[in-house]
Order: sequence, then structure tokens, then C-alpha cells
Amino acid sequence: MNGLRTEARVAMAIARKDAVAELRGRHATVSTLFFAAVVLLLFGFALGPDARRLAEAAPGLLWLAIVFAGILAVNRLHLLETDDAALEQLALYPVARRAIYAGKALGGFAVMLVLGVVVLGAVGILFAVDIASAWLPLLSTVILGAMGIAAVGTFYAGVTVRMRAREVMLPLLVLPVLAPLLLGAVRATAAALAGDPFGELGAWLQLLVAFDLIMLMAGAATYGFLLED
Amino acid sequence: MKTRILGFVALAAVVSAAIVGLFVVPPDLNQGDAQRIMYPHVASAWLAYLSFGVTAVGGVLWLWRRDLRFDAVALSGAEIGVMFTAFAIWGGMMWGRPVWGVFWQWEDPRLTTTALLLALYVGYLLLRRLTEDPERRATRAAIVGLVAAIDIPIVHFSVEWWRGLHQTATIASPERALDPAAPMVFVGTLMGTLAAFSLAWLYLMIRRYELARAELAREEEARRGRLRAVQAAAANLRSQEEAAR
Amino acid sequence: MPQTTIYVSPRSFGRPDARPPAVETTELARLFAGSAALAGVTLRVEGGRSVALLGPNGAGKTTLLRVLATILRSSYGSARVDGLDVVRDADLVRERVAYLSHATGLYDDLTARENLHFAAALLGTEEPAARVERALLDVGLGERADDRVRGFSAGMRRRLALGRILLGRASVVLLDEPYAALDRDGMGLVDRLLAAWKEVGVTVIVASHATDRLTGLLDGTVTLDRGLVTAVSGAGVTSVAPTLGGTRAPAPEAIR
Amino acid sequence: MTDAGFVIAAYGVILGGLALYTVTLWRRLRAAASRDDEGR
Repeated sequence: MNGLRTEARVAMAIARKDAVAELRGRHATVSTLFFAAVVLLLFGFALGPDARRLAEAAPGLLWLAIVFAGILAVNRLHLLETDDAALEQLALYPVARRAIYAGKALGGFAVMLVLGVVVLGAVGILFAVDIASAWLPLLSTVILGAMGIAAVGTFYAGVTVRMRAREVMLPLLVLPVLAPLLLGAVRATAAALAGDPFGELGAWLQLLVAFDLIMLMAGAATYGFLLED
Repeated sequence: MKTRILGFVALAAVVSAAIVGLFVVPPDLNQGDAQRIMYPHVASAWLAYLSFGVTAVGGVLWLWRRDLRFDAVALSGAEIGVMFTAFAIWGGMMWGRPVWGVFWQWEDPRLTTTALLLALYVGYLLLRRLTEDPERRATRAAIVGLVAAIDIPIVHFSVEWWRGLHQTATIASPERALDPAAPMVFVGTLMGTLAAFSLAWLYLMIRRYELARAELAREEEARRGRLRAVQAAAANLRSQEEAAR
Repeated sequence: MPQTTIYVSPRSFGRPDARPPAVETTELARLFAGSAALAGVTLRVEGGRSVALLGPNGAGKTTLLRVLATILRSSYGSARVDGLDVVRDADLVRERVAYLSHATGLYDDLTARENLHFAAALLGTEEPAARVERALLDVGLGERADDRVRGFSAGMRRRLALGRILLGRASVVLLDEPYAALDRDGMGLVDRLLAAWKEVGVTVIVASHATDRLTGLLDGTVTLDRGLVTAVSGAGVTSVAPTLGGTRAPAPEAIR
Repeated sequence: MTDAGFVIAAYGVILGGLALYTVTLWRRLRAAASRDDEGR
């Protein structure tokens, strides 16, 4: 059977739907981008005005801003499904549950990628960090980080979407899980910006790849349980 | 009854382990008396990991077999695991201050990992409190517990690398006491403490599980009671109608 | 308005009584935090029959439909659709069941046509483009097809949700208050759909307050009150009172 | 604080915590049992 192809088609349809809705409604990107910008600005106040210190802290600030804004973005993307009980409708379709998860995670990944790239650019400008010379490793890091946040965030948004106090519970549950991702992404970014003097960049990227794969598999295997009430 | 005997044995074992650790074992050459904290600290950390393993397995069994008793096991593991995690962190801090000069040593991967563990499983317990329906609660908790358990080794590796790849001076950690060169008395005391704490853990797990079962049974009884009441009222109505006819 | 086209499930052919019961529940119960939404419903609806589900608010109509649609698990008891268990064979049941809920499950930022195209992609509809156009005409939204759903009235949303059902090949259609929010034309549309489904042997269960409207259109009625079946009438539907003192099939082991 | 102080703090909190949890567990169990009796 070409079951896997069907699943890929379903996932693409869901992701495309999210993308179209996002392009028209801009529920997830605009507000969260603004939020990330404010976070960066406040970090500048908290650590500045010494430019050297800010540049040193830039990788950490970059990823904290991305993670905080990312949780909001993924949550917004899931709220799209609760506005009119669309998640319930989604659960009714005769398609593999993991395809639904893959579709939502893919949509989240697209949003996270936009967010990551823009925040990276903002960090480059605000904290006087030379991102142009190391653009390839930086972009790889952002892609892997975005994927991990989307994988974990989508999954936990599914856990909390029908819960009381979900605004608190979502970050509370997601942030500790994302700790390895934050660690790996910050280290990879720092290594990339420094020109990778210790040759550790590859190891950190591998850690991110492993994290992404494991979390995607865990999400795909269990998301179906969350769809049934 | 057997559980009660286990309780007494565990109590005796923990008290003797504490006496041995505090007064019998000689102080470490380098670290002096502070080293004594290592015994309950390491034992607590070990049992915390065991508890969270139990939580993950219980959750998977619930998803698979749909028997709420497995969820009760998972809950017991999480609650007791959080307690032992807190002990491990506390012990680590009390041990770090005299040895390192600071309560919190970021360079120590175990301490930071354990702190994240605490955050993960406090979240797990909160999630349980915020979901009323027993089946929904069990499902959500099972999934969160499973992902948390999967996350633990990744957290551990990343934190190890975080330190290791950054080429900082290696510092003393509790595990260093277990070098092959370490005197056997230290190893023996640690193993003894571990055994004693494990007995206490087993006793507490059994009691916590009994409590969870009792709560489960009460919930179930209430649910069935409600059903019976509705059904009886309907049957009553039906027989009245038939009598009238 | 054009003639409505129903794409028949191969499973809905044949004499009604020669097929397995379309819906069969045994001591079905579902409890929410404070109350019993279903308190032991044993119900059998024959294949190809259309049945009205009546009863006051809170009688358990929606809960019953949601369990049959596989999106809610029962606390006790079991349910089968076309002989397939709604929990164990949920995947297969989803291919056979179409469910119209109170909420329409549409995406506000997509147009009517895009919403249907999305549904067609997930339903695996063959020749989706033609079927979507057909469904849009069938439910009378041909002229508003390129408008975003955000601007739609409740009635138009319901029409669109009905159109979504036409994209599938369900052998059992579950409708929760299909007449709600519809104007006279819309109600006529539902009537026509009910007749068409009946014509081709699709089993339909309609939860509704519009009792008068449904008489003549449907084969039988089931009345629910406080989670229990209080009366059945007409053809194609039977029910048994629950065994007192709980349920025969105990949860949770049995509802894997 | 001396080393001994930290040792006492560590042992005290851990052993005390174990004892406290055990006692709380007993009380919760007893409460659950008595509620059951009322129910019947």
C-alpha cells in the first residue's frame, strides 16, 4: 500500500492549510515577532549598555527570545483548531493520527523558521554580532532549533489545548523539555559566531538532530491519544 | 501485614545507614566530614531515576491496557520521585557549599540535570491536578511522563557535553568517591545506604499505591452510584407507567 | 437548486435487514465530572434506516453521537458501527461515519471552497475538484464559494458543513441539530438530503428538536432522557432497558 | 557554618522529609479509609 504517501499528502494538506490561514490572518507570526523584539530590547536593558558583554551574551539571548516567542506561536497555531472545534473535526477524518501530528508540526516549523530567521537578524543588528560570515552554520542551527521547538510545542499544545490554565501549563511543561535544545542551539550559535575554534559545532548540531528526531517520533507515536477525548 | 513488616525493616535500615554514614565511617581525606552527605545524596538521586522510570512504564501500560491501576502506579512513582529529587538537590547543595564554596555549581552536570527533573515532574503533578476526568487525566499524564522520561537522558548528555566540550577544569563530584582507588568502607557505606533507602522507597511506593487505589475505588464507586440512581429512577417511572396502563 | 448527488458507500447497498445493524450499543455510559451524560444505553439501529434522536437538552443526544463518531470514549459499555467497535476499530469506523456537530469545524481564514478542498484531501475524495464544486452547488453556496468563512452567517456555515459530508462516502451519517440556524431554504436542503440518503440506503441518525419536521422523513424515533432511552417507535430501531445496578460490561478493562 | 553543620542540615532534611512524607501518607490513607466507611 502507498499508506506512507497518503500520510505525507495529508500532512502537507494540513500544513498548507495552516500556512494559508497564517498568511491571511497572521495569528501566530506578527504578534510573536513583536514579542520577541520586545524581549530582545529588554535583554539589552538588563545586560547593557556594554556592547562587548551584549555580544557575548547574544547566542543565549537569541535562543531565549526564540523559545519564548516560539511557545506562543505554536500555541496560537493550535488555537486555530479550537476556534470552531476544528480539532475535533480533524480527529474525525479517516487518516493516520501521526499524519495529523506531522502536519501540525510542519506548520509550526514554518512559522518557527520565519521567527528564527527574523530574530537572528535582529540580534545581529541590535547586538553588533557578525552573522553574515557564519550564515550557513547559523541557518542550520536555526532550522534544527525551529524543528525541535515545533515538534515539542505542537505535541504539548495538544496536551494542554483542552485544559484549564493552559496559558501557564504550556510553558511550564515545555520549557524543561526544551532545555537540551536550548543548550545545544546556544552552544552551536556561539561556536558558529566564533568561527568554531574548538571544532565542537558538529557535535552540537548532532545533538539537535538527535533531539528533533526523538521528539518527532515520540509525538507521532502518542499524538493520537490526545485527539480522542 | 507484610507491608507493615517491610516498613519496620526499612525504618531500621535507614536509621542504621544514617548512623553508619554519620558516625562510623571515617571522614574523607580531602573533603572531610562533608563527604558524608554523599551517601544519602547519591541514594536519593538513584531512587528518583527509578521512580520516574516506574512512572513512564506505568503510563505506557495504561495506554496499552487501559487499566487505571497502572495510572495509580505512575502517579505513585511521580510523587515519590519528586520527593527524592528534592532530597538529591538539597543534599547536593549542602555538599557543594563546603566543598566548592557555593551552593549551586553550574559545572556539575548532575545537579543541573536533577533541577530540570524536578521541573519536569512538578509539571507532571500539576497537570494531573488540573484534569478531573480520570481517563483523560491518565492519558495526558502518561504521555507527558513518557516524554519526560525520554528527555532525561538527552538532558543528561547535553549537560555533560555542555561542560565537557567547554574544556573547564574537572572538579570533584560525588561519583569521584567511587574511584577504584576509593576505600572499600566508602563504597560499602554507599551501597548500604542505597539498599536502606530502596527499602524505604518500596514501602512508600506500596503505601502510595494503596492510597491511589483507594481514591480510584471511591471515584469509581461514586460514578457507579450516580449511574445506578439514574437507572433506578427510570425503572421506577417505567413500572409506574405500566401500572397505570 | 440542482438535484443533490450522494456518493454511495458500497457498504450501503442491499436490503436493510440483510446487513449488520448500522449502530449497536451495549449498556453505553459516559460520565462527566458531575453527571451521567449517558447512563446505560442499549440501542440497535438497522442498516439503511433513518432515525430521529429526540429528547430535552442534556438528555445525552450529543454524547451518544460523539461516542459513535469515535471522538469521545465511553466510560462503560461498548458501541459498534456497521459491526465495528468504535474504540478497537476506530480507523475503520471513521471511514464509514460522517458527523455534523454543533460546531462546524471550519477554518475562518479559508474560503468556502478551500475549506471543502481541505476536507476532500483528508477524506481522500476521488476527483476532488469536481466533487467540491458539486457539493458547493448542492448546499447553495456556489456564489459565495470564494468568500472567507469568517464572514459567513451561522446558517451558511452549517450549509458548508453539510457540504463537507457530501464529499465523503459515509454509510452512517450522524447529524446533531442539523436545522439549527438554518433559514427555510436551508431546512429544505436538510430535508432533501435526508430523503436522498434514505433513498440510497445510508443510515442516518438525527438529533433534533424539530419533531414535526422529521415525521414522514424518517423511519423511527428514539427518545432519550437523562442519559437513558425512554421510548422507541417506528421501524428499524430497538432498545433494551439497562440492567439495574450498573453495567454488564465493566470498565475500564473492557473498553480498550 | 562548619562542615558538620552542612552534614546535619543534609541528613536532617532528608531523613526528616522521609518521615514527614510517611506520616502524611498514613494520614491520607486513614482519611481515605474512613471516607469509605461513611460511604457504606
